[in-house]
Amino acid sequence: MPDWKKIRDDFPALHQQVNGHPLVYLDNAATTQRPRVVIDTLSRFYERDNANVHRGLHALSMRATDAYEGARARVAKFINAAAPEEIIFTRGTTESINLVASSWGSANLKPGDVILLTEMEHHSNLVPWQLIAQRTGAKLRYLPVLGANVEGGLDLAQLDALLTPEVKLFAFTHVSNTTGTINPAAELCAKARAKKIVTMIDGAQSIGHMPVDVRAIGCDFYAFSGHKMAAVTGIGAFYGRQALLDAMPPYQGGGGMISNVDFFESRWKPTPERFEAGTPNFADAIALGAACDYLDGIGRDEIARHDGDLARLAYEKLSVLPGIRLLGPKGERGGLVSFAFQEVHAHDIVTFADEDGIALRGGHHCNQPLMKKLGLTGTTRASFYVYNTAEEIDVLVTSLRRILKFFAGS
Amino acid sequence: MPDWKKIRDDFPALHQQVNGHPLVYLDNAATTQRPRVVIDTLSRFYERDNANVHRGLHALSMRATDAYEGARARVAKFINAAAPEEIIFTRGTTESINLVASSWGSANLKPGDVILLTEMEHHSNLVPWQLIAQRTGAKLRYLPVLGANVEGGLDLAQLDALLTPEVKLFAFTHVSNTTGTINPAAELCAKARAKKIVTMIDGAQSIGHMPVDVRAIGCDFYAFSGHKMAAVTGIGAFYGRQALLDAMPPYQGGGGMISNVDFFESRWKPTPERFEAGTPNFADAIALGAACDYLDGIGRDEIARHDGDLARLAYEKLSVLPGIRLLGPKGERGGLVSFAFQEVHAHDIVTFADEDGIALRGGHHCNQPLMKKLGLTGTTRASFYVYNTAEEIDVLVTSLRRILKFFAGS
Amino acid sequence: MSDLSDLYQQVILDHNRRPRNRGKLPTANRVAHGDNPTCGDQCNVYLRVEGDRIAEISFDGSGCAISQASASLMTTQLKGKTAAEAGKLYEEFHHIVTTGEEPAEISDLGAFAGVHTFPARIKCATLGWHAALNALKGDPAPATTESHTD
Amino acid sequence: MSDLSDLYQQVILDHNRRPRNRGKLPTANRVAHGDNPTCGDQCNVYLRVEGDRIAEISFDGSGCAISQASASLMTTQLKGKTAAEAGKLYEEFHHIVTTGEEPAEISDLGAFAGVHTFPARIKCATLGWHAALNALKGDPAPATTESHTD
Ligand SMILES: Cc1ncc(COP(=O)(O)O)c(C=O)c1O
Ligand SMILES: Cc1ncc(COP(=O)(O)O)c(C=O)c1O
Repeated sequence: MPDWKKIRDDFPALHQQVNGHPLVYLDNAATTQRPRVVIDTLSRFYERDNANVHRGLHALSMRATDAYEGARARVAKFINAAAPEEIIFTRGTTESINLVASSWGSANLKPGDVILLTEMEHHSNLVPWQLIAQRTGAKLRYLPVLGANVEGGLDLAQLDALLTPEVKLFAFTHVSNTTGTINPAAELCAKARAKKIVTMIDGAQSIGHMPVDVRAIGCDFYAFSGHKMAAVTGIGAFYGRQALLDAMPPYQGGGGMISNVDFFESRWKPTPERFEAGTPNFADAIALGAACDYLDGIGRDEIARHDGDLARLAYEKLSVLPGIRLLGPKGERGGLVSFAFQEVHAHDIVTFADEDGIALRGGHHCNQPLMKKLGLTGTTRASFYVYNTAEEIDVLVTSLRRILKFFAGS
Repeated sequence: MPDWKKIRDDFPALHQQVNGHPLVYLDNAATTQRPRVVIDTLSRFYERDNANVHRGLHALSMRATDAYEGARARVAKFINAAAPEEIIFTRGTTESINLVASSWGSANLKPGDVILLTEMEHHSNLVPWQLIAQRTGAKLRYLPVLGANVEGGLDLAQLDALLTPEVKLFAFTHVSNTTGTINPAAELCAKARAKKIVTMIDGAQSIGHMPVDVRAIGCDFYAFSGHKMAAVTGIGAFYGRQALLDAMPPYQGGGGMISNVDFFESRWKPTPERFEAGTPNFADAIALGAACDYLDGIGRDEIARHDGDLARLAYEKLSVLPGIRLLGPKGERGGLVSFAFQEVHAHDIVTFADEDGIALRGGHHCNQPLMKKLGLTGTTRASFYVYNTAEEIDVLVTSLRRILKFFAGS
Repeated sequence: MSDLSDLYQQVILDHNRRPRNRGKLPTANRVAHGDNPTCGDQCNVYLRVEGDRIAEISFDGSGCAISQASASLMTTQLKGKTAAEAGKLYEEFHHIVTTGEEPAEISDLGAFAGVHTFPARIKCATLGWHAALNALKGDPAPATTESHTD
Repeated sequence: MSDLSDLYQQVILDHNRRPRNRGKLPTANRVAHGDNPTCGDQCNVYLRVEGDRIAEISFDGSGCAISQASASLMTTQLKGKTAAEAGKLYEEFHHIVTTGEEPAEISDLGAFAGVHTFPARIKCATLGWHAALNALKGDPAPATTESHTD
């Protein structure tokens, strides 16, 4: 068993007072905190090895290149990709999905083709597909979620019927950032693969919270963000199966991704360079590698259990509050709970909780269509990570009781 | 006069030995080093204020949002933009140019239109235009550079004739990363503006080295990278004139850039949010703000003089080496020199210089078409920044003499 | 809790719990929609303008207590006003929520003075007003609190 | 300077200064182009293959001393060899430049053992070989040192 108390000490930002109370940081689905070792990896890199990567033959540049390509290999191992070349560094999940939608989409989609999404997608796994659909004449189709007051999971019974021959790609989230639902990724990919449909998984909410093995899942693309897995902002990546990447045109053009440039045409390097135009964010990529080490040091099975346990505990303790509506499944779930009250708006809750030092997120969670479908204008979300405790859930429940009383009683 | 010796002490990475010699870092055009205050701003942010920006109503999120938007305002002031909303954060120069080429280009270019570039552009200000030209049917045209053995500057006499009615956009670099030429940006923009041609400036090599006032220059877009101006990797920005930005479609889709999302269509937020899909790289943006403070603390006039003086001194001292060919103008120039020998290839020079602790860059500098035009396969480049000294130039010259002797003599 | 009681004053809680003039206005001849994309708050304002005066006004939508109470209170204040008077009142209100200064004359608008210590909430307080002013101008574009002039 | 003298051995400097078999081969029946996009190094290899043997071979291009000397030395080694023998020789050479181990039999190829302490230069040393092997296979695509198998 990991020493969770000691783990908490690894995160400097947690040890502060907010509005006179110890900080209770429950906004991890938006971004996690970063452990000392990640912050220090970054500073140390800038203090010792900083130089531009590639095309550099001096000592610092070679050190930086080795560290950067080492981080790529580390990330590949983290998700069990077949080779480092299958990892493309990006700014995060959103850029990863835009890159795939634009590059794969422009080469593979034509009028009449269908992109299958689900009704629980984050705007980042929805708007990029709207944009490429407009550009190519392809159409969007949605796998529905089960309606209000049921679990809010995917209506899997409808999937077979929706995977028609026009469907060229199926994109879905591994874990919902709004309901906490964990989708059966391997099963969904198997169904799509059987029909030669390309699959793209939004791993923003899974990557830092559970073991992820892209080959066991059997997906073609898997996107994620560093800042949601104890690493830093500005860096993320996606996995792409080599054969697909090799056939994809570049996304951005510029230094580092070409093998030959003439005034009127250029030839591209192979992956991963083809998709990383310009100076890459090598320092933050190296910090991402350090975060992989850190999380594997704890053990991702352990993290999944820890975060899931806290979410289930929170679900249970919150469920007794008067008038609460809890989203997502009661049992197995990702490390977050999301809830709404008829009488008190999520933003008022967040403002009140902040007065008690509790960091929550309220609103549509970049999930407007799902909110509309569930008949909600927003929810309040508490999301957990390795450093959160059962006591913090009690603090949350006490604060919520006080808020409800304020709005009901006065 | 700034205390240059004290400034050198601000940069931790410089104070190390490489291959048994004190590091002489002359690869600043590739990336600069970062001062302690920038590195510390980043660590401190992660240790204290880290939370996702926007849509957040708790204390850390509000602090992070204020710091991020504060950085935007700081960058706006740094280049004298009219408003913070005219600053869009990106990964760097390359992404900035890709964003403008794709977004502005897709909305404004049609078959028969012409994009005017120059023959001295970095691949990052060339390939994005090739890509959008392919997509829209527009054509590329080039303002020539003066040929071999002359200064390698732009052939300005040809500009008027090339600015024909078909030209919709004129993109050029402010300072060449290969020859050190400083282009007369305001003059070029005035000529274009008189013909209602949109202008885009690649400021990668100017931003950290001289005062930049986008309104005095009169450009429509101005792109740059943080890592070349004493800030960190993964962050950069571009300036866009409000009226142009308002009329541009989004580039990437996702969280944070929409005002309303439905399953089949979305509405966009105004600038700058429209162009910043997903979680922005807020921490590195805040470090970029700190770099602006740091550079203005020294004074950009002073930096321009310092770097230019070193480059001119280097030009003079190198010019006596047997068989050397020096690129770019003899007098006024940006803070770099680039040179070639018939007998010794640039990569061999870089490898030998590294043995003496000197960091140089050799090759085509992402400038292949210019190399071909000048009849070169590559050059060796020494590029300077605030911490470099005249003594370091002597170390370079001594090392080069030794290298020439090794290859000639043995 | 002192700042919070300043923010959520009795007037606000009361308007939030029992909003005035809430619902569609069947006789409306002007409508405008406002949204705060940052929060997801929505607000429709319905006006019946007669001559240059607001004869009737109502609102609906969803959002936090601040935005709902502000829209509710606004409807009580704007009824019978001309466009010019409405604009002036908004300026006064904007001054209150951004500076925290109480209004010169005694007015329920003063209840929103506490908003100024919560800058993230200013957009909530002004959402309904933006929509109403747009409706008065006959501007068909949805009002958004992300406009540059806010 | 000891590492550098290991890298730039006499054999290499000599081939760099006086390259063997440099220039186009008018009688060539196989040609391949190689480039190292990271460095900008370029190399063309020209072959006249008779039966299954390399009857004649030459190269041209531009690049650092390592890449030019390696291509030059390669031409002297490949002349008269079959494709299978050439492949084996390349394997041996690749082993030398990546491990620094001297070849079993005495050979000028051993001069490139110093390359292994400069990993960034391995691609320079193998550029000409990649092109030659491609030419032998009759592969029309330009060889690039960025291939995944390197
Ligand atoms: C003139 C010029 N333009 C563009 C770039 C690209 O900048 P970045 O790699 O930071 O995107 C560079 C630097 O490599 C440059 O020197
Ligand atoms: C499910 C999901 N997908 C995508 C994203 C977007 O991630 P990012 O903002 O890091 O690009 C998020 C987080 O906001 C998310 O929760």
